[in-house]
Order: sequence, then structure tokens, then C-alpha cells
Amino acid sequence: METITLSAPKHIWNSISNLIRSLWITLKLMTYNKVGFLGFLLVVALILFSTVGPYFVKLDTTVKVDQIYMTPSAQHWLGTDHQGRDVFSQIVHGGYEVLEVGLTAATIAVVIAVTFGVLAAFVGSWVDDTILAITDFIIAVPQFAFLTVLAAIIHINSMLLLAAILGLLNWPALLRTIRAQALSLKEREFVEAARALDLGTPHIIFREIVPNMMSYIVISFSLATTYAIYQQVGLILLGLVPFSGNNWGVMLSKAWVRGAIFYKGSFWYIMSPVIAIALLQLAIVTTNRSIEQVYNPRLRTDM
Amino acid sequence: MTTPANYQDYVATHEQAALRLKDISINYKAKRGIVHAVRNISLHLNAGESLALIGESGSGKSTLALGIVRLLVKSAEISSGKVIYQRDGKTMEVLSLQGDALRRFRWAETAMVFQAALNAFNPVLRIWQQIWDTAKAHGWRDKKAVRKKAMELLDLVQLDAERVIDLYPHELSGGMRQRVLIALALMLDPQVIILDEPTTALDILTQRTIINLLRDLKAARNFTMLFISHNLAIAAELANRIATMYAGTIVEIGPTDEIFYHPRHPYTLGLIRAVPTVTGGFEKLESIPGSPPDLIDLPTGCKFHPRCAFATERCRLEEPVLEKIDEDHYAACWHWRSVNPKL
Amino acid sequence: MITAVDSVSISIMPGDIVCLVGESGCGKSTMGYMIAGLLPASDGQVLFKGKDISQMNKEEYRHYRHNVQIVHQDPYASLNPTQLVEQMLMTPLLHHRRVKNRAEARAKAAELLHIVGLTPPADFLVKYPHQLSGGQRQRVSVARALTLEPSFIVADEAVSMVDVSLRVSILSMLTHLREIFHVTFLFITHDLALAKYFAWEEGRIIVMYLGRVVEEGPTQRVIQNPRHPYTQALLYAVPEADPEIARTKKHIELREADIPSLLNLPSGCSFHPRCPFFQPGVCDVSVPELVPAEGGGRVACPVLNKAP
Amino acid sequence: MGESTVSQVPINKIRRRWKVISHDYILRKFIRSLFIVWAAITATFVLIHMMPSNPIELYVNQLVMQQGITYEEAKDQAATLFSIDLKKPMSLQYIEFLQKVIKGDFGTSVLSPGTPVADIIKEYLPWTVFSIGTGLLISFTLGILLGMLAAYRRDTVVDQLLTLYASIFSAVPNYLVAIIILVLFGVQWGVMPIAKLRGVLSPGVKPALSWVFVKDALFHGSFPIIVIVLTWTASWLLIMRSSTWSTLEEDYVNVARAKGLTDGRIMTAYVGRNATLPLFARFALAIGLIVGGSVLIEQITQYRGVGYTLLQAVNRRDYSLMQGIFLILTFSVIFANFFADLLYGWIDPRIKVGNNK
Repeated sequence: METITLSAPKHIWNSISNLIRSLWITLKLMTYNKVGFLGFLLVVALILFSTVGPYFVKLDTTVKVDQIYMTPSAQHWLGTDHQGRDVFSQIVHGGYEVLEVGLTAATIAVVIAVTFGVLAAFVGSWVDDTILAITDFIIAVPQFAFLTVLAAIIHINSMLLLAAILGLLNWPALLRTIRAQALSLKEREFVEAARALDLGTPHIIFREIVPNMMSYIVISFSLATTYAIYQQVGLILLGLVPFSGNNWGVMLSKAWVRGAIFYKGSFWYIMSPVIAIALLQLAIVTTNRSIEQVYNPRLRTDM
Repeated sequence: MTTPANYQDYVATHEQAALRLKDISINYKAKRGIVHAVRNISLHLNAGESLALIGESGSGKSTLALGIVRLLVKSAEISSGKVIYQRDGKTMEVLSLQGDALRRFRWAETAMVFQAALNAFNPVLRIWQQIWDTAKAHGWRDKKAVRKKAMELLDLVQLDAERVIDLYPHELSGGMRQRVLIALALMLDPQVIILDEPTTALDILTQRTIINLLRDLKAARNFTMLFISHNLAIAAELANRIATMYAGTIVEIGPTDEIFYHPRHPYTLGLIRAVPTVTGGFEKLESIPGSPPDLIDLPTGCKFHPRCAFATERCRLEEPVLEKIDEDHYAACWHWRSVNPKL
Repeated sequence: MITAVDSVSISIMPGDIVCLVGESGCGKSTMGYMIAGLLPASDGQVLFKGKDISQMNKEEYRHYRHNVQIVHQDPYASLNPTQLVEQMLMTPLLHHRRVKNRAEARAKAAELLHIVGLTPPADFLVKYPHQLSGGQRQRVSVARALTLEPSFIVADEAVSMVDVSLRVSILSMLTHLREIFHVTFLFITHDLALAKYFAWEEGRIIVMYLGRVVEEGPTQRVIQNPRHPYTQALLYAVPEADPEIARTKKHIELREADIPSLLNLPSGCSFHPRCPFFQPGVCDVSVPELVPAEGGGRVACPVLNKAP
Repeated sequence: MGESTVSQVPINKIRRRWKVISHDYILRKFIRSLFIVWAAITATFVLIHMMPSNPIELYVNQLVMQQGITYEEAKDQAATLFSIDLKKPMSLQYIEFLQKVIKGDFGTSVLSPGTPVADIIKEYLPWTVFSIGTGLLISFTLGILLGMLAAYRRDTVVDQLLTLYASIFSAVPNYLVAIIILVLFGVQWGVMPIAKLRGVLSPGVKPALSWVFVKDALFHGSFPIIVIVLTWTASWLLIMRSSTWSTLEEDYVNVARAKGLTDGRIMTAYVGRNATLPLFARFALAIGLIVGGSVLIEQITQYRGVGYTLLQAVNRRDYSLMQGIFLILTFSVIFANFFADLLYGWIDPRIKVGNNK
């Protein structure tokens, strides 16, 4: 008993310090690509901005008819909208949903792509053929047109439903990449050695194959996030998903519907969500440049 | 006539050589530092002779060959030296050739048959198209004449010319592709042909076909051959002279029989002792201990000393230069007198 | 349809050294994979200790799988780039409960590294494959194959990608393993000189051509007195690292330089279109049987191995 | 391990399956396209006719509510609109639906009763095909050229500028690019005649083989085309840049240099042709995204193509029109893919033989 109580904290401390060390190395590796690291910092900043920000900035909901379409000032950093409300506060509160839908949809898409991609590569024969046929079919459907029609038939009235639909729609391109990777890795000699050593399929998939395609999986995840944000904001912009809350897409949609776009004075109002979304997409895509560095064992040990 | 004691003088005396390399050094820039791939190599190649450059992976032999035809990757730089090419009294300084002059030098004067013949052909063009491209680039305009000559050459390398010439590369086996490439190398009647690992990755029977083919072609057409291999056996079959390379420089050079039967550099000796033969009874073999050096962080003194049984304090401090051992035979070793293959 | 291995029948006794020789595409690697249980034999059987592996129950098959290991050709592809050497060696030990705990597994891994000549082991345990040279990686491959203490190792071109100067040391390491662990070796190679060197004393050579065994016998007999025209062609074709031998060695002129496609196998003896001893009406009619050859072993050539 | 024996007893013919169909590349791709067309029609049928609260039922209920007619009468009206006999069993309905779609009969519009959906599509589709086709052609060409330029000038200012442009425009959603153009050039600086640009043709201009018509069509199409070109050139450029890098490292390019070929010949026939192959592989994905995205682009640019019409149909709940446009868009994507596959097969002789994976 005594040995256990003595060694347990030490063990935990070891794992914590290992974790910190590996996180530190990961961060350091990301700095190898400066542009990529900048993107990563921006992603982190935008996430913090949208999650923590709302606790510090109160959402301005009072209509002030005398203060519409104001240009930026010390009081209103990004001016005001068509009802005289502060744009900056809307931007602070509007990122959370965009990120939430994007990340949820990406998680669903990547889970499907990895599971079925690896399955297709491993089982082969008719399973592979079926999965590929479905993939080919979904890729051939013009996605955004499909979403438009779908929005007319079913009412997409919750964030979760939207995220689920986008996730269920966005996996095929990722699946192809993952499957191709898994197929080539499966034939590698080190996988054959693991089979000869009878280490079992779970070991082969999770210890031999997946670690070697982590960079593809993570990049797939970030691509899936950007797809989902593109589609989500697009649908909201067209007024196809009736959201009322605060969301960069909703801000954009309102500005579009109200014709604020065509009014010279509304420049800041319209450009704020545009820039916010564009910056987020750009930051995510740029981060990919650093991701490859993290999963390259060659670099990891040269530290 | 005896050969000079100094190797540089020895190379210099061969004024009529088809190819003369003077003090060539080639460096690569890598993340960790500078890779000294080729260090101060001087070499001559007489017209009509066949010289083998032997060395293991990382010895700089391929880099040297690519340097001669100026096909090094961008990160590599020829930091010093001269390459002098001569044919029928005309002299060219290869390293100062530019633009079209360089382009015409390639293949028409010096053709290079690459190691990975499997990928030597553009996968989307038929063999004929690639032959015609080559001829056209060197001023041929008569399609019929080119095709006729190409067919003759394909015949010469024992291929079914009629069929092969209109195929895509992926429709040919590795051995067939290698032979097409050799035929293509002869297309413009170059004086020098450089062969980089011409038989590696081929099957034994195909290797034999290629070796016999090269020997016969050389006898019939009298070109000059520089070939590069890690395989001593190919050198024994094809070369008049052999140069052994280690860590980017020549450590021993001499006539084939001298190198095989009286090697004076411990590395050459080690290589010979490490290769089994099929003919004859069982012989005891020995491998060279240790592993090839890191070209970025080279050992001091003689680069072979960490793996050498003869190494002394002097070897650790001073790098030996090529020293005359016998007629046409030079070795870079402080202890060549103690290196005796009979032991 | 491709037939990679056609009606091959060989048996290997414990402690044997058998070299399977042939050119690429002859089916020798397919054979190795079937024996190592990595490919199923679609027809016919692999017997281990007299028992058909496809008829084995789970426990027997497990025992068989653990007893037969493989060492691959390419030292750059055969090690997982994301794993440390110690992970590669410790995982099989822990997974199959050959050791009690991680400490014991680590000790065993160090011992294995010592056996394959990577000393001091502590230097190599915490290395990634890319930090090792080709020769060192190949040694790690061998150490990994030894983790489950197999009785049979298939070495598939195990030294053909290693630098010439290091090949012999890896071969001697393998020979040494046979002495200390009594491992049976199936050494697959295209290089007769290596086969000769590895199996000279008490080994056997099996020569395959286009999916069939054409000759087999004790190494010394096959090397010094090859009976099949293909074996002869192979032997005489091997380039020799000795100028004198290269000049004087006899050569066999083949009738056809290129190997036929596996998709379109010649009738009868598949070597007949290239064979200099081809006899029409004999060689191209039926597939020759393997019959006992003078001096030991068997050979499948009705022309050169005529009954006296 | 006394009597351990591993033996190979007669192994008759280890057979690897060799698919015969996979030999003819074009046939294979054609069958695949047909299959996807069938799957798309079937999926549409399921979505429109069989899902709970499907559009037909919604429409029938709407008729009952608004016009006070009986359920049966409403059903009859709906049946003519969707050109489907709702009384027949579902399997028969499905077969009839298939037949009609293949004949190009998509029923009649809900909103303008009597107008066949096919006629509406005929009116608007050509404009979308024109703008997307032109945009795709220009962006593909520019992407290839600029991608090669960036790769050849690796790590120079030219490369960095092109990569900067491509990174931004491939990441930022195309409709945001359209909005930015609109706000900056149209509203703030007033250099873009927004009002005049609307629609596909100016009032009074009729489709004819005249310079006036072509000029006007290009003028109105310019906004969506510019948006497509700006964003898609960026994507093609990035793919081309990296595939050119890897092609430049291929042995055959080095051999071509060793053979003394001219730089122009190497760049086109050796590097260019091989480096474009990955672009064709990505084409399937791209065309789906572009065609789907036309809904957004045409809305922002107020270009009255079929995407614009689809959104209107959705907003007005004109289900038969929606169904028709969606199917047509899907068929266009499938057709474009088939065409790209043919081109791919023509450029790369290797894929015509062997297996398809």
C-alpha cells in the first residue's frame, strides 16, 4: 500500500511533465513555419476572442434611431448598424456559433472519413466498392445546391441539426485522402512485420497506421472546418436557415437583406463580419503549413 | 615512360584525354550545414577507355557524374575546379558553358544513362516521341532518317524495334527500358557515355544482357565510358581502370587488375574482401566495421581512419594525398606499404 | 489472372538453411509471405510440424504465427517511422505477455539489441528509425523478428539494400543466430553469390522460375554442378568481382533476353523460349516433373537430366 | 521443436482476381456516370416523394387549406404539377418518374401553372453554363500557367506574391470576395456600374449572333466570372505549384535536361503535361463546388442564371422547379466529370490500362 501511495503522485507528475514537454515541442515545431505559426496564433486568438470575449463585452441590443450607420469612434470601435447598435459587440458575440457549427461538423465529417476510409482500405472487396460508390455519388452532387433544396424541405432550426447535416455531407473528399493513405500504409513492410508478430488489427490500425497519417487527419479536420463555415455562413446569408441570434453570418445576412451593402455609410457594418469570417478561414488554412512540421518525426527528434 | 610521382602531374600529362577533371569540389547546402559531397577530385578519361568509379552510397560518385553534365540540384554548387572536354582537337571548358552551348554539349558530346532507368522516360509520351525530341533538340530535321537510325539502334540492343518504338514506357519492362535508354544514348554518337549504376535493380539475367551489350557496343563503336557503381563485379567485367571513392574523394586509382589483385588502400581491400563470388570454393569474407562517414561533419585526417585497421595517430591528424605506387597506380594512404592483400 | 506460385512443393527441416533463389516475379517473395502466414495459399497447403496451417485451431495457428517471422528487404520501409526502437521491440513482448512488466520488456529489448550487434543497447533503444543507418535498421528488423523467439525466420532479400561493406557482417550475424537459437532460415535472394556464402556448409538452394521450382539441392552441388539450364544461366550470369574470372568464365547465350509475362506463361517448361537447350516437342509440351538429380536434390529438366 | 516442418504441398494456382471490365477506361467511366445519374434521380425521388412531410404532401395540404377543395382534388392537381400519378403504387410512380426525367420532363412549375419546368431551365441554364464555363476555363488555364511560374521561380518574390494571393483567395469564401468587390468597387469607389450589371442581358438586347449581344453577355457575365476566376485560379495555382515541384524532381525531367532538350520543350511536354495530372484528379470535387456555389454567386452578383432561379424557387416553395433545377445541376456536374475523365485518359496513357484504383 505504502509503495502505491508513494509512487502514484510521482507517476502522475511524470506524465504531466511529459505532456507539458511534448506540448512545448509541438509548439516549437509549429514555429518552424513562420506563416503557419502566425495562422495558428490567429486561430487561437479568434477562439479566445469568441469564447472569452463575450464575458467582457456586453451585447448591445438597444435600438438607437439617432445613431445608425455611424463610423468607428472611441465609443463604437466598429461603428453602429442599421438600428444604431454597436457593431463591435456583435462581432465579439457572433463568432461562437460559427466556430461551434464548424468544429462540430468537422468532427463528424472526420470521424466518418477516418472510420470508413480505413475500413474501406482494410476490408477491401465489396465494402470498399460500396463505400467508394457512395463517395463518388456524394461528390457528384453540387453540394450547396443540395443544401439549398434541403433547407426548403426540412426546417434547419437548430445549430446541432445544421452541424450534423454539414458533417454528414462533407466527408467524401476527406475519405478519399484517408483511404489512399491507409491503402499505401497497409502495404508497408512495417505493417506486415506487425501482422507477422500477430499484434492484432486494433494495434495495426491505431499504433502503426493512424500515427503515420496524423498530419492528413489533422489537415482534413481543418479543411472540413473551413468547408462547414463556408456552407453555414452561405446558408445563413441566403436566409435559408432562420437564425435570430448573434452570428457573423446573421449580421451579414441582415446587412444584405436591408440593402446596407449598397449604402456608402455602412462600410464598417458590412465589412466587420466579412473580415472576421475571412480572417478565421485564412487563419485555419494557414495553420496547415505548421501541422506537417508537428507530425514529422524527423523534425521532432532533431530538436 | 614512367608516370609522375605526383598524381596532379599525372593527370596533367594526359593532355589529349577526352575528359579531364581538375580539382573538382562540390558542396550541398543542407539544414544542418554544408555537405561536402565531392572533395578535390582530379581525374582523366582517355578517349576509348572505360573507367569505373566505385564507392558506397554517399561516397559522392553520383554527385560527381551529375556535376560533369551540370545537372546538379539547385542547392549544390561546384565550388572549385575545371572540367575540360576534348574531341577531334576541339576543347571545351564544360563548367563555363552556358545556354545553348551547354545544351548541345549534353547528349551529343556526353550522354548520361541514369540509375533509375525505370523513371527515365516521360510516362505520357511514346518512346518514338522521346527519341524524336532528343534528335530534334540537336538539329535533326529529317524524321525518316531519325526513325531509321533509332530502329537500327533498338535492334542493336536486342529489342523488337518495330514494336517497342511506338509503345509507352509503362508498357516496357525495366530491362527493356534500360536498353532503350542505352540505344538513345548512342543516338547522337557522343564521345563519352556516363552510366550511373546501369544494372542496379535489374535481374541477374537482364544484368548479364546489359553487361554483354555494353561490352560489345563499346568494342564496336569505341566510345569512352565512365561508369559509376557500388558493385565491384560490374567494374571487374567492364572497366580498364578503377577509381575507388570514399567520403567524396578518390582514395585509390589504377588499372583494373592492379586494383583487384594489389589493392593498396585499406578501403579498396575491405570492399574486395566483402564481396562473395560464385565461382570457386568457399572463401572467408570480412566486412568493414563501422559505417560510412557523415559528410557534413567529416572526421579529421584520413576520412577512413575510424573504420581502418591500419589507422595510427598520423591518420587521425593528416589527410593523405594520392601517392604513386606503381605505373598508373595511385593510392591515398599513409600505410599503403603495410596493406597487403595476401595477409 | 496471375499465377505467382504454381505447384511448389518443398519441405524444410528444423535447423535447415534454405535459400530460395530466383529473379523478380518468380514467386519467391509470394512463397515467403505464404509461409510467414501473411498471404493465404488459395490452393494447396502449408504444413507446419506436419499440420496444415489452414486446418489449425486458433491456439495452434497462434503458435505457428509466433514461430515464423519475417525480415524484409527495405530497411527504410520496414520500421515504423513514428516509433522508437524500444517501442518496436517492447510491444510484441508486452502484447503476447512474454514479460511481466515494462521494465522486464525493456531489459529484454536491450538484450535483443545486444544480440544483433547494436551495442551499447541503451544508445539505440531511444532512437527513431531515421536516426539509424541502413545497416543498423536492418539489425533492428532482425531484433524485432526475434522478440517472440521464433523457430523459423523468412529473410526476404534481407541484405540486398544494405551497403556492400556491411552485408557480410549482417549475414554473419544471422548465421550466429542460427547457432545460438537454432533458428531455421529461409533466405530469399536473387543473388546466388550471397546464397552460396550463406548456405555453403549444410544448406540447400531452391531455384524458382516463373512460379515453379526448377531445381533444388545441397548448396555445393547446385553451385558447382547446376543441372537445370536456368540455374546454369543464372550462375554464369552473375557478375564476378574478379577480373580474371570475369574474362574466362563461360556464358550461356539465351535465345530470348526478356522474361515472359506472368499473364501469358509459355506452355510446357516455362523456360523453353529462352533455353539454349530447347528441344521442340519435348520442352514445350508438358511441364517437366522434378526428378532426383545426380549428386543430390531434384531437377525439372528432361533434356539435361536424362535418365542414364 | 523436434519435428518442425514447414512444407508447401501442391499449391495449385494462386489466383488474384483480375477484373475484366476495368480494362476499358472509357466504358468504365461511362458506366460509373450512368450509375451516379441513376442514384441522383432515385435520391431526389425519395426526398421529394417518400420522406415524411415531403413537398408533395405539403403542397396538397396547402391546396386543401387555401382553396377549400377536397383532399382528392388537391392530390390530382399536385399530380399534374409534379407530373406523377399519385394513385399508383410507389414502385410504378418511381418507374414513371425515371422515364419522365430521362425524357427531360420535369413537370410544371407550381407558381406559374402550365409552364413546364424544362422551359424555365432552358431559359436560365445557358447563362450559368456560360459564366461557370468561362470562369472555369480561364481559372484552369491561369492556374496552370501561374502555378508553373511560381514553381519555376521557387522562393523568389514572384513566387511569394503569387502564393500570397493564392493562399488568401483560396481560403476566403467566394461570396465574401463578391461582397468585398461590390462594397469597394461598386459602392465606396463607384467604379463598378452595379445597377447596369444586374441580370444577364441589358434591356432590348436579344440573343443573336451579333457583336452587340456577345459584348453585352460578357459585360453582364463579367462579375460572376471575375469572382470565379479570382477564387479558383488561386486553388488551381496552389495544386499546380506543388505538383510542378514534385514533377521537377522526377528522373525523366533530369534525363530530358541531360538529353539537351530545349527548356521550352521540357517545360511543356515533360513538366507541364505531367504536373497537370493532379488537377484533373481534383476536378470532380471542384466542379461540384463551383456549380453548387453558383446559387450564392448568382445571388450576390444578381446574375439571373439557374442558381438564382433555384433560390427563388426555394423561397417561393416551387417544389417542382426546385427538383428540376437540382437534377439538371447534378447532371451537369456528372457530365463535366465524365468529360474531365476523358481528357485525363487522353493526357495520361497509363490510366487506360490496368486497374482503376
